[in-house]
Amino acid sequence: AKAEEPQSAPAPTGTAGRQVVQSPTGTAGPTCTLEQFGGTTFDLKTATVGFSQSEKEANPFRIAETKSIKDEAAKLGITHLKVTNAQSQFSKQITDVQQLIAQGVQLLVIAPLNSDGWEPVLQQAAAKKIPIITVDRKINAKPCSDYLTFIGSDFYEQGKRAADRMIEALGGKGKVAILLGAPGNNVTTERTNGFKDRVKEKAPDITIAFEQTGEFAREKGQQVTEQLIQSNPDINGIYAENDEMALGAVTALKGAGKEPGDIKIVSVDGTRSAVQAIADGWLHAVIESNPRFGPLAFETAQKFLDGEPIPDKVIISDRDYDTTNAKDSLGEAY
Amino acid sequence: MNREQVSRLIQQHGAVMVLALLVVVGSLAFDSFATAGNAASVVVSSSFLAIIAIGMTFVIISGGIDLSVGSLFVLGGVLAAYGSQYGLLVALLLPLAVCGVVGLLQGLVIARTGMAPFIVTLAGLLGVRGLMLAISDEGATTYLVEDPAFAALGQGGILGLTWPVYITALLALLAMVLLQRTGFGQNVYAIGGNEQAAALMGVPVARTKVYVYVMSGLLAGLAGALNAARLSSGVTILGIGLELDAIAAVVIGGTLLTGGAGGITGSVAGVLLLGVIQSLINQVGNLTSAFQQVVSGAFLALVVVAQRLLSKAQRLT
Amino acid sequence: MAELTSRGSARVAVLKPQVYAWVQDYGVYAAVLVLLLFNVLFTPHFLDASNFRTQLVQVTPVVIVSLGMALVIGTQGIDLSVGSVMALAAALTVLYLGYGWLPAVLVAVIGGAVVGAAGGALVAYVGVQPIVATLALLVGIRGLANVLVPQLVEFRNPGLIALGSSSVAGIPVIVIIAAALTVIVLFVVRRTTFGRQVVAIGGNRSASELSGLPVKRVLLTVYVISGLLAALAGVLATARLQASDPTSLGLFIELSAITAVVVGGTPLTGGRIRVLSTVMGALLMQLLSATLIKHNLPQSWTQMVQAVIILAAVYATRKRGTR
Amino acid sequence: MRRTDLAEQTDEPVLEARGISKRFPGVLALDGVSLALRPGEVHALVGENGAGKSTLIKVFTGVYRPDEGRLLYKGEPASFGTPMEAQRAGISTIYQEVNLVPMMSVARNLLLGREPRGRFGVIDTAAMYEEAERVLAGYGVETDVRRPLRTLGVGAQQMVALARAVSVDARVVIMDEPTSSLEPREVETLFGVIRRLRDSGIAVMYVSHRLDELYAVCDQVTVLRDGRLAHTGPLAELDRLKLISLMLGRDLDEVRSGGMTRFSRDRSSENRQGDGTRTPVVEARGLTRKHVLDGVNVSVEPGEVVGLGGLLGAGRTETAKAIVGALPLDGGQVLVAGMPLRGGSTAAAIKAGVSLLPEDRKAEGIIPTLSVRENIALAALPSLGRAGVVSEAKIDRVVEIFMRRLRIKAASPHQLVSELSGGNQQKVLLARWLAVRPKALLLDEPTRGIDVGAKAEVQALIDELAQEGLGVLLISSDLEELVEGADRILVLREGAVVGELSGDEVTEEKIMATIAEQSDG
Ligand SMILES: Nc1ncnc2c1ncn2[C@@H]1O[C@H](COP(=O)(O)OP(=O)(O)OP(=O)(O)O)[C@@H](O)[C@H]1O
Ligand SMILES: Nc1ncnc2c1ncn2[C@@H]1O[C@H](COP(=O)(O)OP(=O)(O)OP(=O)(O)O)[C@@H](O)[C@H]1O
Ligand SMILES: [Mg+2]
Ligand SMILES: [Mg+2]
Repeated sequence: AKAEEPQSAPAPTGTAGRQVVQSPTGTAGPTCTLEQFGGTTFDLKTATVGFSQSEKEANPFRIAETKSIKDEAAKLGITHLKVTNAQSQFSKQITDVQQLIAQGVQLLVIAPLNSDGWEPVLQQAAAKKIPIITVDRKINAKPCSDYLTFIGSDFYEQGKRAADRMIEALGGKGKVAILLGAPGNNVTTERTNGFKDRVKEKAPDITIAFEQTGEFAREKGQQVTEQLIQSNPDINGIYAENDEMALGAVTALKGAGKEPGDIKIVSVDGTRSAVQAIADGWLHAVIESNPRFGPLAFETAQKFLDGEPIPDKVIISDRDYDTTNAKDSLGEAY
Repeated sequence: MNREQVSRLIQQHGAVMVLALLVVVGSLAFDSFATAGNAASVVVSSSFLAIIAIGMTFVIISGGIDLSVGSLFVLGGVLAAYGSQYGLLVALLLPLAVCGVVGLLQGLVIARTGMAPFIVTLAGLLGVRGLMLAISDEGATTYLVEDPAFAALGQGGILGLTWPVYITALLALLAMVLLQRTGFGQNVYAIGGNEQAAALMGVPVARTKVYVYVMSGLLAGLAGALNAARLSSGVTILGIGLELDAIAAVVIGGTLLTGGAGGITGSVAGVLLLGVIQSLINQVGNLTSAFQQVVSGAFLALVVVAQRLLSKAQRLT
Repeated sequence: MAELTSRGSARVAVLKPQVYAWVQDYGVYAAVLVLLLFNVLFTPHFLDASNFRTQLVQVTPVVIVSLGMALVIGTQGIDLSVGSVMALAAALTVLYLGYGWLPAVLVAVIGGAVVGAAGGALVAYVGVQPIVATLALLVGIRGLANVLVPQLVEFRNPGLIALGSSSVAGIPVIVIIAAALTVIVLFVVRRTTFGRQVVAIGGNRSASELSGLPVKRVLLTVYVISGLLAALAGVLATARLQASDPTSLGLFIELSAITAVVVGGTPLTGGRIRVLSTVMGALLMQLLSATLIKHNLPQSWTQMVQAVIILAAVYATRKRGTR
Repeated sequence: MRRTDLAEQTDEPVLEARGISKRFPGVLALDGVSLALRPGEVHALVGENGAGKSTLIKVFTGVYRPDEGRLLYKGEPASFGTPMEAQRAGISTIYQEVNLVPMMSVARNLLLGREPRGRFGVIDTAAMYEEAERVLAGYGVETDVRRPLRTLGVGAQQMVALARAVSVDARVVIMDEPTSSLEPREVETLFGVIRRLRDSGIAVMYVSHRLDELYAVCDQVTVLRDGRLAHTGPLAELDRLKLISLMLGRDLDEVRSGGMTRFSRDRSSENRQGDGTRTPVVEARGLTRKHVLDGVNVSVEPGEVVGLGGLLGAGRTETAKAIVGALPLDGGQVLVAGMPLRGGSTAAAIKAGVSLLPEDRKAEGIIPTLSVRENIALAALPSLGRAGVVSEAKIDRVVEIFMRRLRIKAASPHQLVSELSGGNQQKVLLARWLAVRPKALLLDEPTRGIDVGAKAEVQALIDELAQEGLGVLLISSDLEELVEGADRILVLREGAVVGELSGDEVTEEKIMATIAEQSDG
């Protein structure tokens, strides 16, 4: 096979895009120690560690996430890392984790597909005192007992910040359309609520004229946008709940002969193509959602095993990309 | 025992054999495969699909197909979780009632208008998921199971297996008797084998069809409810593509999609096969998600071919 | 005996098949008209040329896939692998784009044909039931596509982009391609020996075998054609998206295609193929989803309405038995 | 006790039709037909193919609703919504096309709906198989009742259907061409059953195209022509010729003059006899298949008509199927015009010029979803076009020719074949095979369900084809047809050739004798 030679993009620099904990709020709240949790310590290097990924590693976020976990494990010399992938089927993820437990893992890192419905897993893990660190999405349960802690972004917050960018772009008034994520998905719900609440509170003159699901996929985003701009030519802004849909929207706008900036687009994730699109003037701003959980996850685990107190939730600080920083940040985007 | 009987036996139990084979291979290949814990996780997680597959078996033997089961499974779960705030009984009856009614409607449409089951239940698949989204605020609301007794039904158990497993086993037994040893069962085979002839032989075709779809609906709802009890919440993102798994399991089990032949044992074996395949993939533990799909696709093809050849070889000699 | 026949035919009004056909098709055409009317009345900017262009462009992949699906269903089969084949085609296209877009497209289409051949072989020669044979491919080929191209890849090849976005006389190229394919398939079904053999096999396989039809070869060919068309659809969708997305391209399109075929009045029991009304069926479903999106209905409503419309349309086109 | 209480019955009709009309798209299948069926009588229903017999029966049993007219059952107006209701009420029917479930076991087919129950009202399988074996034995079918029905021959299946219908506790038994593929032996069994029914006061309606059968068992006769009632009354009052003239609607001497011609009797036997010098068009050597065929040798020379005789299950159908490669073989070889034929491929056989008209019209013959036209053209398609594109004109011509030649009665060439009457479907299949102009034609029950007029036509046709040098292998349950049609007859038994009759040995007696002596020996 011989593909096109890739667009030249600056290679990620050393610690580029490494997750940073929000300060001071990021680790606020109660903490948890080994004896509170009631487990016994062990050596991470020789331990069997399980990582349960929720979706196929087929979009930048999941690829970066799994990669960073694997890389970090390798870096720390953790030899027994078992990785499962639920292919977006929640029942399968439950089974996956149960089978990881059956294989005798001592530490579980889970990227949950859904926040609820973890009862069976939590019970089994608790019985064996296996600490669970959930990354990127929360599990609705008791930290430090049902599970150990959560590391990730605040999706509601991301929605709010996207709203701020949209308000600023439209000068506080206009018609906005939302490209929703997959229905029923926690991320969709929170990014939607965050956005809407903020708009209601900050810019009553902005009306949300249109919200349809683009299922987090580029093609769907394109198709929905084509219908949208056809029947609502007066739309001023589009809020896409992930970059893929935003870029789909861009293709649609190009196809309809629109110029960059005619319609203001704000999205969440911070993939390289999206940042590039900002540089090209098609996207107004992108709220990052950083998938590189490896270092923080294992760092937290190590702290915990060393008996130090660890926070019951670690909220990382996501940056924004916009015209001011897009070009220089390309290397750090994933 | 003559060759038709042998071939039938094999065709219906080919899946069982392949299953046995796979388990042996798995145990030899991975020492953590044949462990009680792993076996339990396979059986427990398979039990819900198995319940659905039982209903699907009846439908397919009757010459039909039911694509709505995946959606009914989710709906059942959401309703059960919602109902659980009013106690165990509601938590069970609400989903059964609604899913039963959906099955009834589908059955009536299919039996009365002669529209293709595939398309009618495809509409069911869409409509029911829509209904589920409607009652869960577009999937944003996840009802939590309030009633401890109901939760226990999904999580409690004995001998390392949870109640749903035993319920499944019981249902499977009942289904076998129903299929092989009752007039209803005979009618199902008859209309699947030759609907027109069945009618002329005095089989109540329409009624039998309706029953079959009601049954499928009820079982899908029950599976959903039990699963909600297990997860102690009505998760809204479940069951996409579940109908295909169920159909695959039933067909791998030796039931003909053209209807008129097949059995419960095969279907259950088929479900376990799918479970074991997944478990084996997890045992490997470091395949990329894409590669996992390639493997399970290849496995699936391998299994159906093996099952097919087994029964073919018997027929010709 | 001449006198006998004449007496016979005197008592029976001679009916042309077109009459039956029209009665059968009426449902879809009517439904499409109703939907158009509704939109003209209640949807802003519906009559703009750009709108019709949008709808036609969006329906293209489904139309092309349903053409193949119609043939497969005509043989009493079914092909669930089409969506994954589209994904594979998308993957292959970018992988070989380095050689120029035409060779890449060629490779992609061949790839689709090969997958079709695999499914066809399982069905025709091994005797596996179509739904499982193609289900295995549905799972496996999507995986393969992702193995080849793990994540979405954008491309800049002007030729391919032009294929997806340029128009001739205001009509998008991909729409023209779809129309051409429709005509070809229509011809194959109506006027060729192969077409007749396809429906004969669907109508009664053992009778066809005893009549010396090359049953296995025909079956194989039908699945190859389906794979080929699916791949083509994948290529066009990719060209239009200006990116190759094996992850989500063509997800669940098999259901849309089957719906289009059945809504068009082709029975899933085989033995009969209605090409034009299949295209109509696809158009109906496209118009429907467009209407629901434009009117900004929530997902829940969208799906319930779709369910009702499908039922209504199929009910109208269903075959009535004599009693 | 049944016998006595029915014996007291008056002569009131148990089942009566008054002015029944039934219209199908394009056809008036029944046109004001009235008919009365009395207890203890055997009532023949006759008429040409497409006259409306089956339709009338289906109206009686609630398969079709009449457009006009009414039914009376036991004196009261009745209209059965479904066959089930009719059956419940005591009308049980054997339909023209064997209507059982092929994939279910013989026993389950036989007893569907009234399986013996064990504890908890659950079916007692052991008892079921036992009863099935017992019942079938009474009809001369010795077979493993656990086998799927489809593994039985059409003949055997017909016997099962018969046993099923009769063993229902019925007041009226309707049989639509029950003997169309039965042997003299089975036919006798059947007549025994019919007489038993009649004596116990049950009314029997009997449809058949075999006139001698009618005279053997029937008391009353009703003749339908083009959906109208042509005659009804005691059968004794009509002789064969009169009956035929009524059916065909032509006057007596016209019928006498040519209507009845079967095979041309004056046969210059020298040029028709296989004298072993010419290479056979088709020759089968040692065809062998476990449990079905063992070492069958058949050879047919150009212009020769070879008959296959034997009882049900003798393996004649299997022989024919094996020759065209439709039946996987364990051993043996087929030569066409001296050239060995690739086994297992019907296409190859047909290309080489050997075609089989299958016995099972419904399962292996017609393509129900296609029109008469498409069905006729099917096998000849490759020759009816150029470069894979069919020529509608050519097709139309061929179809036109054969529809006339075989007097196929259809609303139009475009009517669905599944809507044709049984006999007309059979003619369509014949047409399909004649259209490919084969060198050798294997006919398995070619005149099954075809009316006297058409039967004569077909038989004449077979002769004609033979004269033109075609080799014919004729399988027929109708011994008379076999004897008059064939130059040479091979008698099969349990899958082996047990005797060959040629020249003036070719008589019904001889055949029966050969079979019999073998059975004793
Ligand atoms: N379902 C149907 N649709 C349309 N026409 C039909 C249908 N069934 C029967 N017919 C027509 O009705 C007429 C009578 O058919 P019927 O089967 O009763 O003839 P029959 O007397 O049984 O002939 P045979 O001796 O060949 O069985 C025929 O012309 C046939 O084409
Ligand atoms: N009366 C019977 N009892 C038991 N088995 C039978 C009977 N008749 C047929 N069979 C089974 O069905 C198979 C095929 O029978 P079939 O009737 O086709 O043979 P055949 O010689 O062609 O008879 P015919 O052509 O007269 O129907 C036989 O191999 C036999 O096993
Ligand atoms: Mg008839
Ligand atoms: Mg036979």
